[in-house]
Amino acid sequence: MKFKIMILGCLLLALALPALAQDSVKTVEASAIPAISPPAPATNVTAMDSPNDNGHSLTLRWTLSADDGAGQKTVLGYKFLRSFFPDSGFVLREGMAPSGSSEYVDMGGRKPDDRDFMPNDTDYYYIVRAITADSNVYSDSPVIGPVKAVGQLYNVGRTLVLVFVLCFAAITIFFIRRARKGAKLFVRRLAGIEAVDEAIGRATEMGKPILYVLGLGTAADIATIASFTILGRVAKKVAEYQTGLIVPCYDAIVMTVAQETVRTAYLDAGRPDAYNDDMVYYVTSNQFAYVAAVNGTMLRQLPATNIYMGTFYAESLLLAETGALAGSVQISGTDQVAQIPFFVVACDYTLIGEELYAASAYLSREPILLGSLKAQDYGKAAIIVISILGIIASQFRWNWFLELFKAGN
Amino acid sequence: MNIFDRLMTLDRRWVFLFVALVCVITYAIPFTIKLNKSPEVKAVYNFIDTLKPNDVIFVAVDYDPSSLAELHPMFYAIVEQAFRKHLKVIFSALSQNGPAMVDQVIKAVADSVKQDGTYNGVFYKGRQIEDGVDYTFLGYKPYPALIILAMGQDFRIPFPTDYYGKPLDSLPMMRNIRNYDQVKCVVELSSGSSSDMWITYGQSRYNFPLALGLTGVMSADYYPYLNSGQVFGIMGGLLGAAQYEALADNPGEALDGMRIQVYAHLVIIIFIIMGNIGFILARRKARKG
Amino acid sequence: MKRQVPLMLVFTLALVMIVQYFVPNDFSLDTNEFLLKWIIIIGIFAMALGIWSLIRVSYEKIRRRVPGWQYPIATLLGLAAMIVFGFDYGRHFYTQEGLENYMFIHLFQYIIIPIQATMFSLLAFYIASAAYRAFRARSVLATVLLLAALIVMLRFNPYLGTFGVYLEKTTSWLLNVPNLAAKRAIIIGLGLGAVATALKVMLGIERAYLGRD
Amino acid sequence: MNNSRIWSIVIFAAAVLIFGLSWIIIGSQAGHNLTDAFLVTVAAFLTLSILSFLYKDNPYYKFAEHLFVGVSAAYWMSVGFWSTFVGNLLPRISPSLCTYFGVPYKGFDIFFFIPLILGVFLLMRLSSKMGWLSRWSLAFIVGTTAGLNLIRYLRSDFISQVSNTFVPLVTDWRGIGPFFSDFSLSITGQFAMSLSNWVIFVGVFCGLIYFFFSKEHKGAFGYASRMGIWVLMITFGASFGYTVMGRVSLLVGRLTFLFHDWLGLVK
Repeated sequence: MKFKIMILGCLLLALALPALAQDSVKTVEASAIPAISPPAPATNVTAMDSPNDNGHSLTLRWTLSADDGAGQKTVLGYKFLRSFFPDSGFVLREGMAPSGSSEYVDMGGRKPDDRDFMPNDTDYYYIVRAITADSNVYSDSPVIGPVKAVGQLYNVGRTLVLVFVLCFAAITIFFIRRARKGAKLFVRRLAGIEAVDEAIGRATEMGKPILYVLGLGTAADIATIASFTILGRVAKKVAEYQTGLIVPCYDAIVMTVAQETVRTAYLDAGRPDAYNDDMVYYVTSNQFAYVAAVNGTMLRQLPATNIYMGTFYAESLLLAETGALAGSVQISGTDQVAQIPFFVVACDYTLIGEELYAASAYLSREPILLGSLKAQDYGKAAIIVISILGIIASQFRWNWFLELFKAGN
Repeated sequence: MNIFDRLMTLDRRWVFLFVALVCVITYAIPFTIKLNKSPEVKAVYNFIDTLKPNDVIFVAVDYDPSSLAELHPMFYAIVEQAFRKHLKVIFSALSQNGPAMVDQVIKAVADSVKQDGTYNGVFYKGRQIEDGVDYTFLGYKPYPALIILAMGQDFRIPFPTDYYGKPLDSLPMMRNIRNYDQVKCVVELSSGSSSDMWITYGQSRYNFPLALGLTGVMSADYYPYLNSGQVFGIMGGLLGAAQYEALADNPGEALDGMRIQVYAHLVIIIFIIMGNIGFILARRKARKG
Repeated sequence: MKRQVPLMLVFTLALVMIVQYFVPNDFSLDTNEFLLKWIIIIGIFAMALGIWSLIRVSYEKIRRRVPGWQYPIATLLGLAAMIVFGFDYGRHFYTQEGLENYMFIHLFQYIIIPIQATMFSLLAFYIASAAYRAFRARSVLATVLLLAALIVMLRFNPYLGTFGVYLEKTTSWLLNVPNLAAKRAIIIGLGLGAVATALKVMLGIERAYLGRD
Repeated sequence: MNNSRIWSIVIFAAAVLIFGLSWIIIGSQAGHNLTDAFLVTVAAFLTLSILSFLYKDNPYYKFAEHLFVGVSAAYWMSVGFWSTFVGNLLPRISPSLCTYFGVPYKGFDIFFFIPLILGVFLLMRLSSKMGWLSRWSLAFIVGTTAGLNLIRYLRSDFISQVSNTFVPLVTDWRGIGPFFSDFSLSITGQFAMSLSNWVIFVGVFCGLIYFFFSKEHKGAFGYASRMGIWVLMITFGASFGYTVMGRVSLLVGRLTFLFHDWLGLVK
């Protein structure tokens, strides 16, 4: 008997199910968006000037609405209304904070003709609005204010950088002074740079010129500045050996500086008459047009040595392979990490990364420049120590230490 | 000059010639190559393949035209597979430059589905794809995080009308569909931060199955999500796209591209090996002599 | 005057830029903005020097009838055409979209673009020849280089079966782990080198760029 | 007449024939006119001229190269002139020049005279007497950017890279992960994660040791430095191999231009 009732029940249920399903579908159709009751508002709203900036920005904080992620779970996020008066004139701001966030930075333009200009030292009042899926259902917090945006004189978030700058500058100056006093400094061998002297000698024997490529950097790039120094040393040797020098340039300012550098080098070598401005010439500021021209020069003038020092991009391999085809000895160095592999593969000698910066000091053997190398080494040692401390800190969760190194923007 | 020396000091123009020949031949002659399929791509394909007719999937197209080469093929292959299998698809485009591109792809796939076709040995009759019946294109709205959150409540909140201006309620296929709960899975094709948003604001809040199609450089960063189960499949870059095309038996631009890549790589590898054989044998000879 | 003023300029301006970084207020931002704008404007004058150098070198080649003297004529013609079209119709720069000139745009589209793209594509050949020439097991280090490259290049080879899948995983590990470590070491070193060089420039120790009388 | 001269004439004739035919054939097709057929033909000629460099340096390459240099130099000059000189400088110094060039005048600003003067100083290079003035301009540029770069490198390349090495070498043990089952080397499994963290730490450490200049690389120091160069070499090999794919794609782009856009052979 029981069994029969159960079967009957099941049958009934089976029959009813589609109908039930139909029903639920109908409800969806009838009211696409179910009615939402207004959520609880955000509470404990505070507004303050955003720290470490030029003003024109205020930071709002609040405690989540009771219906945000809990309760009815209807809150989608928060929007913000701003006014110059405590009781009227509130305007909805453009941005919003998604649900779950309890902080928002309201930022405006900096200059009077900027879009959404937000003057400093003016009173502002805010309302935080918890919004739901239905744009008509929301709830507002009480008005908060007045609050003023002001610019700061010092960015506390950048203290770490300041400490680094000061320490590093102090170490560098210390070693440079010590070097000036005549302390002996050891510098390890850099194969790429020792090859330069050899290569110039070889060029002289063969009666062929040396091609010096400064890369695509501008005079503003540190790698290009380092390259100028190396160019100076190379040019001086070239002048002494009476070999030819070709310096095609990608950037007009770089050309100007390079001319000055080479002219000085020839002067130092006591052969100012051998210099002429056409040794250092401008080609074009189009990456591949520049490469096309330099490649052509390599195959037509067959330089004994090609030196690539500075900032290089995709053209690194185009240049280095053509140079290899022309049978030139090739020495390279760049600060572009992505291009080092191509130079390593295609050139005879490559200065990897920091070695480029060490090269100028190494070539000159001037104690002052060598002093700064020593400072760089101390910098690396410091980094290694800090890294080990950081690893220990993260292993044992010393969060205060890790926070120190979360660099501000 | 013996053979070893010759292997070692081959004029590089031979290398150029072979690279050029192989690239031109593989470019001009359309043949398909067999690819290894990685499990994370297979997972996406199998998931969609085992869905039943009239199931709904959501395809979020959030890439810019700049990464079109890698992500377009995935988009084509998935949409075609879905339409062939009579699945219904909802599209959204949360990248500003996306909507026109999405519209164009939908139209192109719809055209191709009109013809009969056989995929993996199964014959599919050509059919007319209708807007509002087989697919819905929601279009673009700013603030992706908010849109993803809001769609979890109801698609109609951020998109009361679709891309073409028709109210969602007027579309037959949207009648039973309110939010992610009625969708079998979300496939997110991304070239930027939108994939993070789909994970944090979408998947972890509303718990739907999520698959990612990413550019080659991005894909490695998302494997942890695969392991934690937040994402059930990942297609990375041109290779991922080609694997998907191969799985779907629907060769397109990605497989074409990979065919050239595979053989170009092979030529280079063969030259490297030849050079090394020559080098090692020559050195051995020099030691003996 | 000739020497001291430039060195003082360098020191003062570098110091201003460093201090500027730590001061977030409007005055500091304006200073930064002005200085950077000025550099760009000075750059335009340098451009004139560059073009002058290009014209002079080309002209000299033609005048002295060096071998291949005919080709610089193409340079000068292209230069002249582009300058004329650019300057004549560039007036529309601020009224219409960009440098609206039929010839200017078409010279760009049908000369600059195809040559540029082709030069770039030569890399496909050069990467092959460089690999052939350089990837030899000459030494232990060269072998390491060679093996890493081979693993990565074989990563999607379909003829290796399941072994290919392992190669793919190894590749992604190589790119994510040792690659990250090496790049980090290089970047930290580069950063230190760059900071030291900038300091030397600021202090007037490195001044090859200023020349000498 | 020697052999090479005959050959060059034959090649030249063939080139004229091919590109002439191409112009006429493309131009006569539906949807094309003689102008755009000419332009596509020119682009194809230049493309092939550049590719011919792979065989050897030749007159066609030389022509394309020289033309490219001239056109591109003037292009940058024009764009720079209009966007910077006319766009940024003139609106601040001269109302009459603004009307002439059709840019809105933004009001006189004495600050914009400084770059103008420095720019003119730079041009003084061309005079041998006043050439030293150009150094003031150079000093201005180098000084400003040295300060800027000093900070930039410290901030972006440095502190973030250093703090990113702060990862625990022993991760919380939650099982071995899929390392042995499916050889998952991605940083997911617990074992692989710890291993990877170790490799990163050792790699960075040894890499930095390699870059020590003022200490001789001997003994333990030498071993670490050797290890560092190993890690560097693995990286260089892998990066090289990884780039091949992108470079081949570039070539495919050119093939598409030649076979599809120009010859119309491949769909």
